[in-house]
Amino acid sequence: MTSISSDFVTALPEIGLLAVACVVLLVEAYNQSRAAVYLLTLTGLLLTAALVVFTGAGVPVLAFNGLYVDDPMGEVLKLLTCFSAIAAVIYSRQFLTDRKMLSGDYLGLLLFAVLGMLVMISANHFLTLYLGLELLSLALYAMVAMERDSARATEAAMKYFVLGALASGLLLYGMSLIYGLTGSLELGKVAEALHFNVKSEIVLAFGLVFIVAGLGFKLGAAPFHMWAPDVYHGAPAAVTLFVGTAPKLAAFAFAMRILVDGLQPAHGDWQQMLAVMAVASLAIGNIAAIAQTNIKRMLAYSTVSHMGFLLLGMMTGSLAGYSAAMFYAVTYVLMSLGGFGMVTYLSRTGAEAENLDDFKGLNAHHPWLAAIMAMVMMSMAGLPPFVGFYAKLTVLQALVGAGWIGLAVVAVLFSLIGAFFYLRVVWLMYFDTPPAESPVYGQHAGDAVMLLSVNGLAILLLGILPQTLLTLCALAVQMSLR
Amino acid sequence: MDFASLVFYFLAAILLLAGLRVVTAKNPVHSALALVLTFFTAAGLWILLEAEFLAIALILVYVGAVMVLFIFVVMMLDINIEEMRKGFWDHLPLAGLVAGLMAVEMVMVLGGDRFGLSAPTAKPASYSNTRELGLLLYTDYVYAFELAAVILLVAIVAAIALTLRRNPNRKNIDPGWQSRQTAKGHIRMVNLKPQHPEYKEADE
Amino acid sequence: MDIKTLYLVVPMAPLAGAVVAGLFGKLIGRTGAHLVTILGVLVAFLASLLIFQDVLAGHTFNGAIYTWLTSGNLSLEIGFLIDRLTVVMMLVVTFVSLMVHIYTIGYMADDPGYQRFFSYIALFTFSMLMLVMSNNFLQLFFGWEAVGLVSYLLIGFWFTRESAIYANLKAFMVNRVGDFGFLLGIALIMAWFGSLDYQQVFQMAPQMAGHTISLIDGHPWSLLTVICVLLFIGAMGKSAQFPLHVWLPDSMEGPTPISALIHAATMVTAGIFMVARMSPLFELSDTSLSFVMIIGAITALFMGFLGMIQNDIKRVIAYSTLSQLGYMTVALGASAYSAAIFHLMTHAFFKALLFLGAGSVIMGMHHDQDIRNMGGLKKYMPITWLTMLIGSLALIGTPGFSGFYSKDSIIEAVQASHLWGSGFAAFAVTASVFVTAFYSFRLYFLVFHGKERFHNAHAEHDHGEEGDSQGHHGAPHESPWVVTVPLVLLAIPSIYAGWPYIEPMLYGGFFGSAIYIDALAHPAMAELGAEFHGPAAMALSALTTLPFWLAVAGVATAYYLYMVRKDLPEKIKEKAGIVYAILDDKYGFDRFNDWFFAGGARLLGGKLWRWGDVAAIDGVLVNGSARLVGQIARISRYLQSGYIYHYAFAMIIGVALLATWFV
Amino acid sequence: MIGVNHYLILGSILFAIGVLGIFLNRKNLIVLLMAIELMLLAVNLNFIAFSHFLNDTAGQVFVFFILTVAAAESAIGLAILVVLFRNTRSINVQDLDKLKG
Repeated sequence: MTSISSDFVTALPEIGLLAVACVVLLVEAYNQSRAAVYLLTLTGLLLTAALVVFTGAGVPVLAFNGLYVDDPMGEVLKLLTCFSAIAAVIYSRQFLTDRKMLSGDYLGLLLFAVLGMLVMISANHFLTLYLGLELLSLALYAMVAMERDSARATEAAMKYFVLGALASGLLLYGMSLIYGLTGSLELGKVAEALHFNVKSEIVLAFGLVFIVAGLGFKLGAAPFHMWAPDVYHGAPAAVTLFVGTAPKLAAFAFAMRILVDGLQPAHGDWQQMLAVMAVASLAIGNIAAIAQTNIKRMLAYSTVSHMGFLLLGMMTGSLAGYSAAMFYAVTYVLMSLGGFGMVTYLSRTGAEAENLDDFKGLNAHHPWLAAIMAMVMMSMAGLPPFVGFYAKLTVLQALVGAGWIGLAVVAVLFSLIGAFFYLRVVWLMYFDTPPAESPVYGQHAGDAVMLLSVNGLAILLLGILPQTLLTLCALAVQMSLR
Repeated sequence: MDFASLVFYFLAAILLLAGLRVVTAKNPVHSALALVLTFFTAAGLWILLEAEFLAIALILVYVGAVMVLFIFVVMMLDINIEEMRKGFWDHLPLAGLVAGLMAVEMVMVLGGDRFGLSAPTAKPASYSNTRELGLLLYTDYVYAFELAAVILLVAIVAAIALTLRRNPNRKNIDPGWQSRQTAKGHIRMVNLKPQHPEYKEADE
Repeated sequence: MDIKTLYLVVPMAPLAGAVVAGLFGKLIGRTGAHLVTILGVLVAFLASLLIFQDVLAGHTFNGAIYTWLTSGNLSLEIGFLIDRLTVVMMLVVTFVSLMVHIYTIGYMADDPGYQRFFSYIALFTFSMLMLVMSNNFLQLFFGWEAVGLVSYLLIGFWFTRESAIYANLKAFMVNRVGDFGFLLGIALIMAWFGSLDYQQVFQMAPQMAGHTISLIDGHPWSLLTVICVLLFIGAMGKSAQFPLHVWLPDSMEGPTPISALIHAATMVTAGIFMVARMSPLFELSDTSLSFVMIIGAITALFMGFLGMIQNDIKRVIAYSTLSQLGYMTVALGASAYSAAIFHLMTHAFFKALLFLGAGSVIMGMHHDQDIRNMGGLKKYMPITWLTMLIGSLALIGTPGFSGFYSKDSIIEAVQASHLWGSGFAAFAVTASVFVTAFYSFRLYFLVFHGKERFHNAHAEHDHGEEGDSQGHHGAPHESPWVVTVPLVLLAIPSIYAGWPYIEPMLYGGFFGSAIYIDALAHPAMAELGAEFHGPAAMALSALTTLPFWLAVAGVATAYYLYMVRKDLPEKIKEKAGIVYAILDDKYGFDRFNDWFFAGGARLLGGKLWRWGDVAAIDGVLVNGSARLVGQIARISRYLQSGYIYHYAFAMIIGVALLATWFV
Repeated sequence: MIGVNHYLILGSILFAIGVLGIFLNRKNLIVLLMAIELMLLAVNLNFIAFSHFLNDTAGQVFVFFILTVAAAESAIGLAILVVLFRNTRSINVQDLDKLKG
């Protein structure tokens, strides 16, 4: 083991982020300047991203007595997490300012949530996985409830909290059984112990069920998805934007760490569980979304179906499947940033542009925003030439490659059904007449529009030239597997 | 049956009864008190398992702090208990079925001796559970320890951000503001002249 | 210019027009929008002509233009396959599209969505060109979906009804069925051939001919048959073949130029083109050819019947289109691919002409589409009258007109075929000749001859729409030149496109290697070639064959019923009550869908829902498979009850199920 | 002699009681939070039992952190509860049904 000081160097991104978060809280306490905390938050996230690049090792490096691992997959995910958080903050600036929520409290919690994600991504131990998960979740519960006078937001927070606590309980129960079985909590050692000697297959499968359930909750996969529509709907749009994006990267990392790094020997068991969850998610997500009138809810169900796809990629247990799942996660975050970002950006004081009706005739007022939204929707539907199409294709390819043709057919069938509700949004924006009172307030937040444009064009560009990102994901996964 | 077994069954019985009471009591205050009892008996079981430090911590942290918080909230919120009683048992069949199913399944899987673990050898007399935990916490687990600290910080920040109301009519003073004040801007030198015309008007 | 660049110009010019008109529509105004898109399509048409000459000179091309990405041994690229089949399609698409663009200037003159509309039809042209020029399955699928999407947008162009969600969902779902089959077929090709490139797949196909796969244990099926049938299911969706035809008549809700461009000349023929393109695969599976032929025959005959009783001018032509698509499909089944493509080409001209003519009539009638309210329009709209007459004559196969050559070739090819089912197919296509002649001339007589009925009709009509009454009192009028010029330009090939081309296209080996026929197993075309002695001789000898006299009989019957004894149709309607009811009900397809899918949904929903809310079932009845999904969606909404304990319940049940299942 | 399975059975019954509490109690959110505490207690019991019988202190360390996190969790949960009560004047679980579908 290396000296403790080199451990601290390895964990510099987390340390830097923690320091910035504390400074944000202090500034809030003594200065209360909105601009200062806002800029400080963005700088802090950028700094963290820079530190991730700076400390990048290229090979997996363990630190803190095996609690922490720094590997290429983690670095890529951390980098994207930071960027996704930056985008979420910029999109929601106007929204938060209008509702007097842009404070050090909020941004501090946001930074702590990002810290939780980084911890999860770098975890190599049940303990750090759990602590990272809780750090993220606790901050998110509070952020959802941050609009204190909204009954809807607090209801959503309460549901999120109770169900989240239940899910943690399930996850911990599973961990305790695995611990009893292997005598270790460190993922690498767990895998080693399971590889050589499994004392009881039944207990292993039983523990796995609980772990997979906890995982399913975090990802929002059916039947553990039911919090998602309510929380996405009830939370203020800016929080939905945040909850719906970066944490999914962390959840993906979480799944990779626990299932692949730790429980790879039990692959046969969890593969089937993931398959069941994936099919259920695809079915419920795609079908329930059709009946929605609220776009946040609709996107929540769409998230459920996307997570089904991600799980399909993971369950193959092949390198191709893992990198396809990672590509899917990254793509999903990019598209969700666009979708929720648009909802947030279009919301005005006192009302949110959250109903599908609010998007009617958007093209007439804001053709460019409508075009971006159309690109996001078509990409989510999986239409070429957008990146969403390629994400689905790689997953299907990995599935077929692993011989799961039946599942691939099911996935295609459901995403064909699902295409309808995405296209409905496009249709509303272009063909419906806008309501008399336009819900869109056309704020002059140039930074957000610019970033939204970049976001939308990235969806198109990555769809035309997906090779780079795909190779990046494949390499990152390949270099990180042990 | 040796003494340790006797203690185990005694504590286990109380634990389960108290646990049932937690979820079935009509009055939430009773539930909270039953939960305190549950924690006490659990602490007793942990001592049987030679986890003395955690047993003490459970009582100090949980009974001492968390449960007080629970009871505080229960009493602070003005809740109509009569209303709460209605229809309580309606859901028992389904709930009991599911919980029973879970319990049966778990007992069936975990009941058999599938772990191949036997009772460990006794620790030497000089062994200190607290010392060992402390040593681990500050060396091998220092990263996790710091994370736990951050989580507590988040809890504080969140709790304050959610519940603290800055009442505009409050009378208390902001010490930060107070200590930043200087004479400049607060003291105005006024040259009073006895025969100022405005003074007269004000008097009238 | 480099010929490769020219290839790229063909699809890109309309795309550029679409982008400019779509994004900068407000900036360049209405005139700018139509100028830029027409210019784009014109350039594409001219480039296609140049490429046509180049291909005739023997230069074909097959290769990648741009590699999208490679992953493993799979490489996805954008490539063109330019051969004679492609180039014919390119010419047809760009020419019809050009005509429709010009026509649209007049037809959409008052529409607020003018620029948008031009942008879409140019975008459609681009997608269709990408489809026909593709050299691999992926790009084919891309074009396939893209034309579907644009057509979906265009059908919805005027859609403002309340029930729009479910109505659209229905059309969408029918096409999903087809696309699902198509995608499965492509997936099977990918899995077994390991490539999506046409050339590689075609080369490997003979080796695969013996392969079997067992979908159900113990019942091995020929791999190629499964693939071909699946691909053809895709074609059934897109080309509206029985029983996936239900969406096409509904799509007549869209503006008429769209009906002409998409639902007559181009998109619906994509399925025909695809099968012709896949001829090396289909040739290896007699079963799938029989399947194709029978589906086509059913469509050709029974959809024609439906055309006989429609009163909406566009719907008559829509059912006629279905029937003619059936003809093409039958030809494919009989291995007469060249005849199918030939009919596709001539049909594109005269059917586009008929649709545009119908549009002209509709404009002249101030947007009244009911043929019972017309009559005697010959006097008011001479150019439309003449061109519609030409179109109708071509459609019914008058010797000498373009339609005659293509249609008669198909009939003869089917008669020469020996596949299982060819007897029925031969009967169906022959009988259809009479039906076609009857409904075409019923339409013609009712619209252009006889009493002028529009005065009375409008008098009643005006009560409803007083705001528009001024226009209604005016007599019908001829359309402006932007409308009539395309009519005339389309009328020319409707007459002329058969005579000079039949010999090279069908018997002269024009298509060369683009179409593959196993001459030993399917000698129909070869037999025809032996009997063929030039177009003039064919026209003359036709006078002695059954189809010609059936056509004459059809026209005569129509004349008798609608010009001489106008009371008879009503009487027949009364006498043949059941037959008429069945036809009026469109064979009960929509009702069957309603009954089967919605009924099934109701049954399922009722079971699922009893512990929920019984009252809501009342809403379940009605509307077809679209409702089914919508209904399940609503049930699933119901499960999301809002109560934490239900959510926790779902989670615990999930855990319990997983545990019981896997432990 | 009491073996590890005795403790595991005890833990699983306690866990099931927690689950029962979540279903049974449809009126009071606070009791819901208490039921979750019971589940966590069951988990802790498992960990400590395993730690004891495996003769490995790591399990106890884990419990230490679970206790810490659970305390923080309760604080946030109660804070949300208080905010909710201010908004709706109710902590009835059945009243939390504005968000659904």
